[in-house]
Amino acid sequence: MDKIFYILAALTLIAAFMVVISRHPIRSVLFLVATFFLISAQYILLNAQFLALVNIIVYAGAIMVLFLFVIMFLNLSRDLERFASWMPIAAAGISVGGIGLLLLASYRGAQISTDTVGNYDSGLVEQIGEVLYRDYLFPMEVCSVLFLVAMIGIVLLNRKERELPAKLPLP
Amino acid sequence: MSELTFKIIFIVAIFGISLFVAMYTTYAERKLAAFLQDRLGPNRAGPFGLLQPLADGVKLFFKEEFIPRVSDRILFIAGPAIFMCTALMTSAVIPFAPDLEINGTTYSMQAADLNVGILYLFGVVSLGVYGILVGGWASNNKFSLLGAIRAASQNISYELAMGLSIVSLVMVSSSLSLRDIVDQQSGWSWNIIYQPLGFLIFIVCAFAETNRAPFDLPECETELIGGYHTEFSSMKLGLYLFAEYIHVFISSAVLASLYFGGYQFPYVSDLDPGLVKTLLGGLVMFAKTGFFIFLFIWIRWTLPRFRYDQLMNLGWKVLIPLAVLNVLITALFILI
Amino acid sequence: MNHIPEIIRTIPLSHYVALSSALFLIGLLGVLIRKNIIIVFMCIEIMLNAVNLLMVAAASYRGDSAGQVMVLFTMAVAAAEVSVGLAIIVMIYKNLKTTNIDLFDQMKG
Amino acid sequence: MNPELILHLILWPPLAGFLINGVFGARMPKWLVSTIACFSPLLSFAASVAAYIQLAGQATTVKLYTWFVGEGSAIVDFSFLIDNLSIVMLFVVTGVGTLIHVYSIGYMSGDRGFHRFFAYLNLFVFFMLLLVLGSNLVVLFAGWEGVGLCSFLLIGFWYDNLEYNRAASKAFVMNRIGDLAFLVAIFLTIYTTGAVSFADLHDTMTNDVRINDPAYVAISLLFFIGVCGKSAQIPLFTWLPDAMAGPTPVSALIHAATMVTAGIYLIARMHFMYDLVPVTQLVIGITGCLTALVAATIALKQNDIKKILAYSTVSQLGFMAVALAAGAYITAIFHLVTHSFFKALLFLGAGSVIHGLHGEQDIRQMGGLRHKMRWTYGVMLVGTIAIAGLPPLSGFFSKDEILTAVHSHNMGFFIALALASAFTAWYMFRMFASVFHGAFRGKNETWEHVHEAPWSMRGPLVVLAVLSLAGGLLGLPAITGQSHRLYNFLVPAIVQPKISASHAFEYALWGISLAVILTLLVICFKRYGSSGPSVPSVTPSFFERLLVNKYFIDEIYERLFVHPLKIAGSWLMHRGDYGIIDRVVHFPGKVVESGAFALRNLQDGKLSSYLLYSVVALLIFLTLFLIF
Repeated sequence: MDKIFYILAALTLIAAFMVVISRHPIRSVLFLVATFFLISAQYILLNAQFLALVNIIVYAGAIMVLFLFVIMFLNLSRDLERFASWMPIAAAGISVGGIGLLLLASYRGAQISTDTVGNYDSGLVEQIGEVLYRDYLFPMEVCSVLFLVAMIGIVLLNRKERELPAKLPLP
Repeated sequence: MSELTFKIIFIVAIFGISLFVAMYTTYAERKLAAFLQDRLGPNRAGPFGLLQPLADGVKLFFKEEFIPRVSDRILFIAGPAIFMCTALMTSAVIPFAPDLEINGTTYSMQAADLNVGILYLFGVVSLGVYGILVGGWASNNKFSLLGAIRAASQNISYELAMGLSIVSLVMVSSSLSLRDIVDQQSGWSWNIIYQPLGFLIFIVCAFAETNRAPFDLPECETELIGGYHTEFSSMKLGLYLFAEYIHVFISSAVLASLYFGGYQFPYVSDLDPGLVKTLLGGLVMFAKTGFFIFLFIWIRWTLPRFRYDQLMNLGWKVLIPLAVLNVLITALFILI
Repeated sequence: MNHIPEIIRTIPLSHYVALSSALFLIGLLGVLIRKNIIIVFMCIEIMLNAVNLLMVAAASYRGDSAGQVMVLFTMAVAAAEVSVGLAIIVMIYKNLKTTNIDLFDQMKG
Repeated sequence: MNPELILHLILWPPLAGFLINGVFGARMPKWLVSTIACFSPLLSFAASVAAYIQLAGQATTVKLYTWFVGEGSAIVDFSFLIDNLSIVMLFVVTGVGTLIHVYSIGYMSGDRGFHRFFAYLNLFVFFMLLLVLGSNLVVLFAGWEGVGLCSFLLIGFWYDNLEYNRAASKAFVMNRIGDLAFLVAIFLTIYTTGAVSFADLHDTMTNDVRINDPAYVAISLLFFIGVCGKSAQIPLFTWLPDAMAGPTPVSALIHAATMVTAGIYLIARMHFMYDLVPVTQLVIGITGCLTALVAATIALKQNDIKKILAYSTVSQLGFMAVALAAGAYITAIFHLVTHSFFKALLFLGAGSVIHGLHGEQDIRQMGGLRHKMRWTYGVMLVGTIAIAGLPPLSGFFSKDEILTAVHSHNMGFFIALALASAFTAWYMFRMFASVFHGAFRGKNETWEHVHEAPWSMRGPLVVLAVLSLAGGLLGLPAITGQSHRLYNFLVPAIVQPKISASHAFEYALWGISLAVILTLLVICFKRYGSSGPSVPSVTPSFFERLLVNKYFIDEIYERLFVHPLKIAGSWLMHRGDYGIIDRVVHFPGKVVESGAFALRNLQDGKLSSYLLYSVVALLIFLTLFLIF
């Protein structure tokens, strides 16, 4: 049964990798949606059902639709993008490899405790709600303010500039 | 019969029922439309034209498979598939009947009793947009793209009001599990009594989410020819059309479960758990669902189509404020 | 549904760490080698999700809901960030008629 | 009233006036600006009267706070000394100051910088009060520098005239030379005595009497160089005539009545030290005599009404310096007071004339003004007689006292001063006759518009005329049988024997001077009364050329100091500054610049590059995090 995890993990990584290497933006988006689905599945495995569904609703249902929207709107599919030339790719490869090595090194050095606490309900909506509204009420309010600000910002960003009259009326 | 086997059988059954209901919804739609327009409707295939849906299906299967040359082939095929899948996935959390107890084992008449069932409903419904968007975009057709974008923005907009109306429902029932919500409404104590405004908002949103008239702008023939499925033919078109009817069925079922007590009915609720109760409950559930399907069809053939800006105005400027107001009122009542 | 997690518990947490690290690196790679800014943006989302995954795993193993609440906040902020970011991208596209990140060369101080 | 309150009332109103007028003046109506400007010194004057009533005869020190503790043990307080000497100076500063403020309302009424002018004037009064009241050398120096600043600001008041700006800079630079010496003197004082307040210095120096102690000689000489700068003694006097570029009230207040006498005040304040150093006294005496003579002779041939008065001021300051050299400190102060009366009167009168003639300053273009400017004529007559030294006006008594004191001290000085006072009478009568008598020599349309000054100007003139008339009553000589009031008043502050001479000498002096002055009066009126100053002859004699060109002192300075300095400066600029210092200074800059140019390529404005940089930075930080 624990094979599920490894299968899902492999699929997740493949999907994520496909996001990176797909030359077609729409395919990238769809692979990303798949990635999110797989990650949600991981959440369900971890008994974090609430977060799994929130992940789907927020990322797959809202954020990715926005991406899809923008890509379709800008009609970017016309020109299939060429990747960066070899220099940036080499730089990127080196830096990513470096960070990977570092992560590996720190992972070797880290003491990851293997003992688990038997609270299976920590991912349930009641538990999360309690913690959220008891300990993290203020950050949540701040989040709502953040959304308000983001909303206003977007409206302002995309507001059409009021056009000036071509000629000033003569007095 | 192990639980898993039962689950598999049950899921297959639900799929079958969904498809069957959807199939005959098309029949009902045409019959009712004919009735409302003082016609006869389909009456050739079988008695009263009852075999008409089958005939339609066969016709669609044998039509020419046409994929435009300039389209994105994979996505063009993926679009209707995604749409159909998401439509069918929705039924997983709907409790169709009371639990059945035979020989001490309990058989749940529900594919999955998620404790966050409503969220699941939401997630899957919001995914339905992908089917439309992908299909519409892959057609590489102006009208399809416009239809797809209309559908997507319509769905997203109305999801908000829908979510808010459900928030107040959840506040009343204090559970996200559909099973719990249905169980709470035994007898006559249906949620419609506590949430009349929420119900109204929900049903309007349900019409918009299913892209049904009067909100069927994404496929508005007069403006966009056929909307997102302009370029589709054969069974791919069939999937789109069919999925829409499945959406109607599921929406009706959800409406029945959330606001009209699902399988709960006076007398039925008081029965002891058992085969009788399960059967009666299922009957009640399907009766209520049938009523809502009828409502869907009735409204489609009665009301004229909205204009797109009217639709958006209704969604953002009327329904969302109303839903927020509803949440506030509910909170007030809960406090008192 | 509690029997699935119990089986999953046989998997050490370190495997989750490895998975999310790999996911993070893939996202990072995408950020660096892709030229379409929207894809870059999406790769950033992958990185965010990698972090989220690790956090959920840790929270789940520790039986502490606070970690999941944090993930909730991450998602909220990500949603706001994406909406603003996409709005900016659309504006840039309107002005420059491109989404090629190499052509965004007007950020000189 | 307690002394601290009195002090606050004296000191702060002018500063407040400066702040109000300086900050808000541009937006306030003129009547409000002038009211504030005139009332602030008036308030100080009233407070000075209160100080006179309450505190006369006792030296009161008011300490506000400890300013800083100097090297060693010299504690420098921000404290003030009100004794009889400062009270006399207070009266001069605030009294004459107030009158000149009132006068300025009329004189400056048409000027764009009206509020600026009054703000500067108030600031000047404040610094002057700081100077006069300071109980130690440091506070005094603060005031000293402040008045220098105000002098600079006011000389260059009409800043759109380049010539005026040059004059302002010249004054400032020359004062700097003196101020440097002053500062070194303060350091030396602190170094040798460890004290900085006058009371402590007095105690130290009178306890330990060392005549011609080298340290004291050095200090006193350095102080005297400072005095030379501020009080326009040879060799640092050339700035004062040029300072006439400022508005006339400024010349009256700063460059005649108050600021230039600060040096005299300083030496009077430090008299206990100068008593100990006869060498310095001799130097002061010689310098003073030379100054008095040189300036008086230059004034003989000047044609600019204000320049004549400026040289006259220099000359009179020389008189005071000689009096100081003779140990007659009170006499010097007496002359300072009377001089402030009549010289302010003369300047203001000259201002009235200039005002009436719309800016004409050349006495060759004047004449016969007594018909049109009766008031000015009257007050100028009083002033001229006072400075010329006819009894019983104030100038007569003070100058007579100086001569008496010098006579018993050093015969050479006496002769020089007698000569100088004869010259004084000559150039004053020459000026007076040329301006007011005879026929008008300017343009006809100017004559048409000649008018008497408004009352705001006439009022102060009349008050000053009365003071000039009666100022001598402060210090009547012994032969009149009256007591010397100023002497009696100042003796607690300045310890000094009474000046006395034989009656025969006194009468002889009076008689001779009266005879000489009257003779000069007659000659002058005959010579200049009708035709004004003569046109320079075609072949001027050597002396004439010398006098007209002010002994070529400016030119000599130009050759002797400025030119070599310029050459050395430009050499240093090219070789030293550009060649060495700039290279040294620019080297790190060049390194940074070239490094920045190299690094600049990193900031190419490309989003993709920035993303890469941030990842690299992450890499680096992670590495560091891992290592440490």
